[in-house]
Amino acid sequence: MKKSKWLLFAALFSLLLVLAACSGKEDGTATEEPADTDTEEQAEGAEETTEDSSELFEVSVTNEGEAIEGGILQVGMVKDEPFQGIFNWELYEDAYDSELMSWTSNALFETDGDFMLTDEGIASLDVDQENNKATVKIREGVKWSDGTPLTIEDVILPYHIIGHKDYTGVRYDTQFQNIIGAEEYHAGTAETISGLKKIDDLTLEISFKQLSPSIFYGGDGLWTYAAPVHQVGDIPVAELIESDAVRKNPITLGAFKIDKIVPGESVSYVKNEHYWKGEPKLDGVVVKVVPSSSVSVAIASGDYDLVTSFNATKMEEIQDLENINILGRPELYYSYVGFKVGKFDTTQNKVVTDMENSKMGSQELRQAMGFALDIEQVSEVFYNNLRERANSLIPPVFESFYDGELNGYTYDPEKAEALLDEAGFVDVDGDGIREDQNGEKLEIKLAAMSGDATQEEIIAFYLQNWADVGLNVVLSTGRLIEFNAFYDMVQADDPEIDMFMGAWGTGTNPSPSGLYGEADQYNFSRYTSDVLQSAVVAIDSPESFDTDFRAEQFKIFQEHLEEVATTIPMQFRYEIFPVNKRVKNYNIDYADATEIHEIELVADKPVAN
Amino acid sequence: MAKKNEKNSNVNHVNSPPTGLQVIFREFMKDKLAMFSLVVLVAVIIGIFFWAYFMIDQQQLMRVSLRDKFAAPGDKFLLGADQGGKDIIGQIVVGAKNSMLIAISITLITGIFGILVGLLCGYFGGWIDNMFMRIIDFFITIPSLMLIIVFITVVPKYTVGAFILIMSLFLWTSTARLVRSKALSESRRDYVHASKTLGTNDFVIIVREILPNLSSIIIVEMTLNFAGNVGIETGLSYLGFGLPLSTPSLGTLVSNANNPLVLQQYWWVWLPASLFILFMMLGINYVGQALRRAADSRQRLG
Amino acid sequence: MSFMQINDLKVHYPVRGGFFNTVIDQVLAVDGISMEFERGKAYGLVGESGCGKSTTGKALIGLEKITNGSIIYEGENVTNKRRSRKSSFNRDVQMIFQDAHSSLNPRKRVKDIIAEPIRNFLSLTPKEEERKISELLEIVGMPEDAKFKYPHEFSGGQKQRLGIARAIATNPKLIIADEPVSALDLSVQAQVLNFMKDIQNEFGLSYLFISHDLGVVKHMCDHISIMYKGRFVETGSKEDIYTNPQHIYTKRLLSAIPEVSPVGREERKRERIRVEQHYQAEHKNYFDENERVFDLLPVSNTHYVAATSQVKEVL
Amino acid sequence: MWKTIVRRFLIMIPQLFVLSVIIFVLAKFMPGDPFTGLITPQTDPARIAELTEKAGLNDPVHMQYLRWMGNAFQGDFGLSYTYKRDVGALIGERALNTFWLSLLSVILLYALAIPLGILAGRYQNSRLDKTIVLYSFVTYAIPTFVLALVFLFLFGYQLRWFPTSGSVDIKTQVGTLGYYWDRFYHILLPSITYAILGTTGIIQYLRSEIIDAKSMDYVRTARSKGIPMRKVYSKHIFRNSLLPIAAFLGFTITGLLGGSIFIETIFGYPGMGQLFVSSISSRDYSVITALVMLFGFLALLGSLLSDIIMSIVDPRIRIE
Repeated sequence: MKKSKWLLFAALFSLLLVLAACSGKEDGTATEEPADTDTEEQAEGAEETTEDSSELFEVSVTNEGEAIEGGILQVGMVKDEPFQGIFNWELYEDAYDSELMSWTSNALFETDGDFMLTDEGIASLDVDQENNKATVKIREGVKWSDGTPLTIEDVILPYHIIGHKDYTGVRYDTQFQNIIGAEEYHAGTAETISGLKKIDDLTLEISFKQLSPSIFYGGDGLWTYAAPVHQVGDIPVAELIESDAVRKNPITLGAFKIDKIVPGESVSYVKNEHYWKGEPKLDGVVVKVVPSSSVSVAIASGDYDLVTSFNATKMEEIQDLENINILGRPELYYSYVGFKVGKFDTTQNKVVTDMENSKMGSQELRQAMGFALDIEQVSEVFYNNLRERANSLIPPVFESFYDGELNGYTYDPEKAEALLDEAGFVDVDGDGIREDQNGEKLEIKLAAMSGDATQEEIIAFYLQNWADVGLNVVLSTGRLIEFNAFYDMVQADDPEIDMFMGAWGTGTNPSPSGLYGEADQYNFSRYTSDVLQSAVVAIDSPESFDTDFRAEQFKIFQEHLEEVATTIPMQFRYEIFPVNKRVKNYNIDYADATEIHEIELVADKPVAN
Repeated sequence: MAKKNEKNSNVNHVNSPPTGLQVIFREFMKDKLAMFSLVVLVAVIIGIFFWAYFMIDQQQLMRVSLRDKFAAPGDKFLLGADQGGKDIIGQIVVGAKNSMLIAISITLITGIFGILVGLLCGYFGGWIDNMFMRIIDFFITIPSLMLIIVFITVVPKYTVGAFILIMSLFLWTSTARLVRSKALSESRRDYVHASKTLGTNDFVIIVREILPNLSSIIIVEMTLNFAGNVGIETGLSYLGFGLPLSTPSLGTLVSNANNPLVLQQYWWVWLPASLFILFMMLGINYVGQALRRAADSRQRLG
Repeated sequence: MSFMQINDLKVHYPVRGGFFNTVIDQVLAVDGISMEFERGKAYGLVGESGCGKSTTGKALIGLEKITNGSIIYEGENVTNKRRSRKSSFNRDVQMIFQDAHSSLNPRKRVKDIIAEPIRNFLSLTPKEEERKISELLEIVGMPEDAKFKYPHEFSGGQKQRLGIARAIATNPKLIIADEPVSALDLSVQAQVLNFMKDIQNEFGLSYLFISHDLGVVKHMCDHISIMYKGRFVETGSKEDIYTNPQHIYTKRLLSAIPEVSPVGREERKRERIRVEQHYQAEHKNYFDENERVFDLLPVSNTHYVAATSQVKEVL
Repeated sequence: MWKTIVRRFLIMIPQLFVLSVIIFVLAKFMPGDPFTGLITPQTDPARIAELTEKAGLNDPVHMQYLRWMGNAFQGDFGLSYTYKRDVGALIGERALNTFWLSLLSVILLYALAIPLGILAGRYQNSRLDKTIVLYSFVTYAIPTFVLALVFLFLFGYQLRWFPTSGSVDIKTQVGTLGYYWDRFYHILLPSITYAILGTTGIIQYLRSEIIDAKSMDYVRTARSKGIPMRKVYSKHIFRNSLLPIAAFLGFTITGLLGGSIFIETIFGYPGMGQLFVSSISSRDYSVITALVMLFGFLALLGSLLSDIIMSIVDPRIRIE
């Protein structure tokens, strides 16, 4: 009688074992390898690479082989939910839609390595700083994907969409209001935006209230995309977001155009024969959403030529694959730990710093907490050095403004302890935990965002780091806080929070305004000072059209915050792109990214591992 | 005379209540597998609690040691380590202890409340019954998993206690329904009528007369609830709504399987915990099945 | 002088239905009956199943809610007050159930079962209680060691004895016996009945004997009421009913008593047919257009029958 | 019968009403709102405040509730904050996906559970019975997501027998046979997973039904008349035991809806369960509330359906 039972168990067991065995040849040895495997080695698998010794990763790859005629590029987009599918630059909200649109693109400008607008694209920009005017001029002969010529009306239309009173997106903001007449138009008192002046069929002149260097990054209210008047011009703004022109068949300017959409799951593109730079070499592209849990296996199986939004913590799962090259580039991102040293006064709409009465008011305490963090080990073990200890609040990608000479808070527990001792945080009652300067118990409440299992381990590790130097840090609310709740609490200066761990994606304009100014709600640590405020203001002032001046101000900003340590940078990160060996040429360098119409394939199917 | 009485009462004791412990005992003696399950279960539970309380320093156990990330089973870690370099076997023991304590708490809370409501409704009927039945109907039809998830995101301070309360809020209804229907049929029996006519007050009737007659069905229900409650935390952990990080639990260990690398290569992180749950549930179910047979004469083996 | 009167007792159940589950009708389980009880007498309540006789018993003892009418016990109105423990009514009226088996909690020892009323109504020390239980067991003829047994270890007759022991524990005045022997074998029936008669004499008990068995009732009761559809069709002394039945329903009932002896079988069959014909013919004089039984009219000072006044004239 | 059904529907109204209040208030208590997710250094806090105000999220909760109810009565569940689409249309699309998945799951589930339950009951205490009971216990004990993951990796990725995410391949043409086949192909693995895991209740129930039935008088009578056992099973026991299984349909539907949260998340299938999980994290109130209401309604419908089927197949049972 028992026999059958054991048979069933045996079957179950063998199923699990088969599964485990399927996984890989190096089963069991994987963990014994030194954890600091030199990740550069993987990239050398590529036959020919462009060398850049300062980077961990290659930014481009060229695979040998005869390019095939046409072909369909298979792209996997890592995402655990369906995409939203708002294919309109004025209305979209998340990065995934923007990524899907990047294949079709309506961008007027191209950018250089510093993310400044160039004149290489469809349009060119001419800024008249004296008169606060900018002139946008488009090339002649550029056509929409349906063959209709691009006109300056198509450039003007987006302003009237964003400025419209029925517009529900986030882009009608203070920057947009910098355009003269935008507010009147939004209020409904004007038919059009008076600051927009059509010079001729190819030229637009825009008048601003004030200009700053941001305009060269597409800021100050300048809009860098076109919208097809002949398709969306007649659709009321309120109905635009649900219209087919946005959801199903947008007319575009890019190398490819949308052919079919399975809502939320995949988009297939075909080449745009009217593309102004010439007909693309591929026949088309298919982008599919891949769940994060299965993406590594899908890559190994050769399901995709290119994978985007690949999480660096999964690096280990793909680093030994032989059917791909892994490209990487620094991201426009930094994570940080912030200390609450004040409150936001909503009546006066400004930050009120109060070092005296804040638990985290001691500069030594803050600095010591920075030195106590072994971020280096976390970067190495969990991120395979795809993240690195950040020394500054400006990512190094912004070469002109990044201050590479800053030391940052490298791991140094002795120094941390010394600082604490010096500042009077000593263990009075002998329980191994330091009391504050007055000998009172010190419990520091840290708010941290929830994430995957790795995130939990990391936070636990950091708490441990602090405990090792005698600081009692506990989690606010007793657990990691879910994203929405986190920002809700941090922004509301919740008393449960003494310090918090956040991250910012900087966008292409590294200006600290909005995050560190005295009127900024997102200045979460609530720290401001004369030095800081003047630097923040100066960075976006007209004087800063002088890049040296601007860089100087950035330096002041970075150094000041390093010293007061109200916001300590934690990590910069790399984004990585697994690229199948079928792709002939691919480059992700910000300055010199592959023109997508030139991508070629060397085989009929992606290479499987 | 006195001696004789004593002897008699002893003799009688052996063949006393027909649906009591002895039937259960007899049932277990007949079903070797259930007996085996019961012995193993009891041994494992005692062992786990003993081990967890006397041999493991939880703070030490949960200390992250990055260099030991995914250490394979071997000398240092008998069953390997997870991605924080924490010993798996220790986590299974403490996790099992936590999961069981949670399951027991939920089972007891829902059991007591459900029995109370069920008895009151079944015995008194009328508007009490009507009111609770509407509430129970309501709970049965609502998508409870969804509401549990919403609840968990709402609670400001998420602790084990909060978790137990939220779960209990949604899980008492089935016990209440079962007890109600049984209490209803019991309270229509003449011995209850007799008690009423003999002037016994209602609450005494409920506790002394009806409750003992529902004991076997309640034992079965609680056993199966316990099995169900062990599993419930696992699923929530997977969805990311499980217990706080500092509390090791079987669910957290199992939900590591979500990571394909762990699923395939670092089987020791999730498989032992999964098998532990599997065997524990099997044991409980076999025990529960024997109990159920004991309670239902038609299916009895002996 | 009667110690207890029942006046125009009614027990109605609402029938729910319709769209909003409202009360659309009433089931008239007991529809206006009156009785009086005297010390030491046995009263019989006879009728077919579903006629409301059990409901009457339950209403008297407080297991059914009385819709209308009153119960006066020792001059005190105790209607629907059964469960308030103050009145002596609780103690003085007890019940014996039809199904002895189900009336004994299977989870309790005999000792505890019998002790229940003692603990509720009499404040005795444990020692006294012990003695009382032994006494009661002796009265009902059960061995001393039964105390420690569970109900399932006894036969049906023994269980009913235990039920009786429990009912008499508080020295009640009235015991309502709802078909006390119908679940028992014939031989045991006689035993139990005789035993009940014995203790009636011994303790001066009154019985309300509810049964569908006319023979049993005849054996036990001094005064008999015949019930039909929740109402009395006829009530009177044993002699009144058995020797001088007036109501056509009573007559039909009596003619239906089975007789074991084959002698006169044909005769009895003819008699039954005659009664049946009479029943059909006289129907309208005994039931109104709604099939409701008429109010009782006196035939003699002990004997009442439910009929139209015309019939009474004839009588 | 019709009257009862209509009445049941009327009873649903207060139930749904209470549910709507609960879920609405709870949703509002969740920290953060749909615009929290838009925060980047580039977004303007003033604009976010303006949008929040415009969306009426600063109004008192009861005002918001009344407005929402008012619109809901007109069939307008608002706009999804995340997808910027009419919630009705959005859920409709996903509900259809979930419907097909559920339908196939139920079919497979019953196809698997009924024979197993019957066999176990018929050969009670045999080796076969014990194996089936063990199977039902094991599947009960395995967490849904573990088996789903194992299947996904084994059959989806290692053996490549099944597609691993999505509802249909974009290459197929809508309306062609290939398209429908592809949709079927996409739900096959998730359905099988669900069917394997969901059988416990039905097997156990059917098994004890049949064991009970074997001792019933009508079966004894049939056997004593000399009808062969096989016929007794097919003509008597089977039919009488199978009918109450209908009662499980309601529970199965409720169970499926709960299970869809796991299955759809793992298999990357865009259905309602997955929509719910993602709406929770993006605080998409209008979707959360509408989904909970819909699930509640479906569960009520499921139990009503069970009752109706029960009363049709078994005239003794009248729905009250």
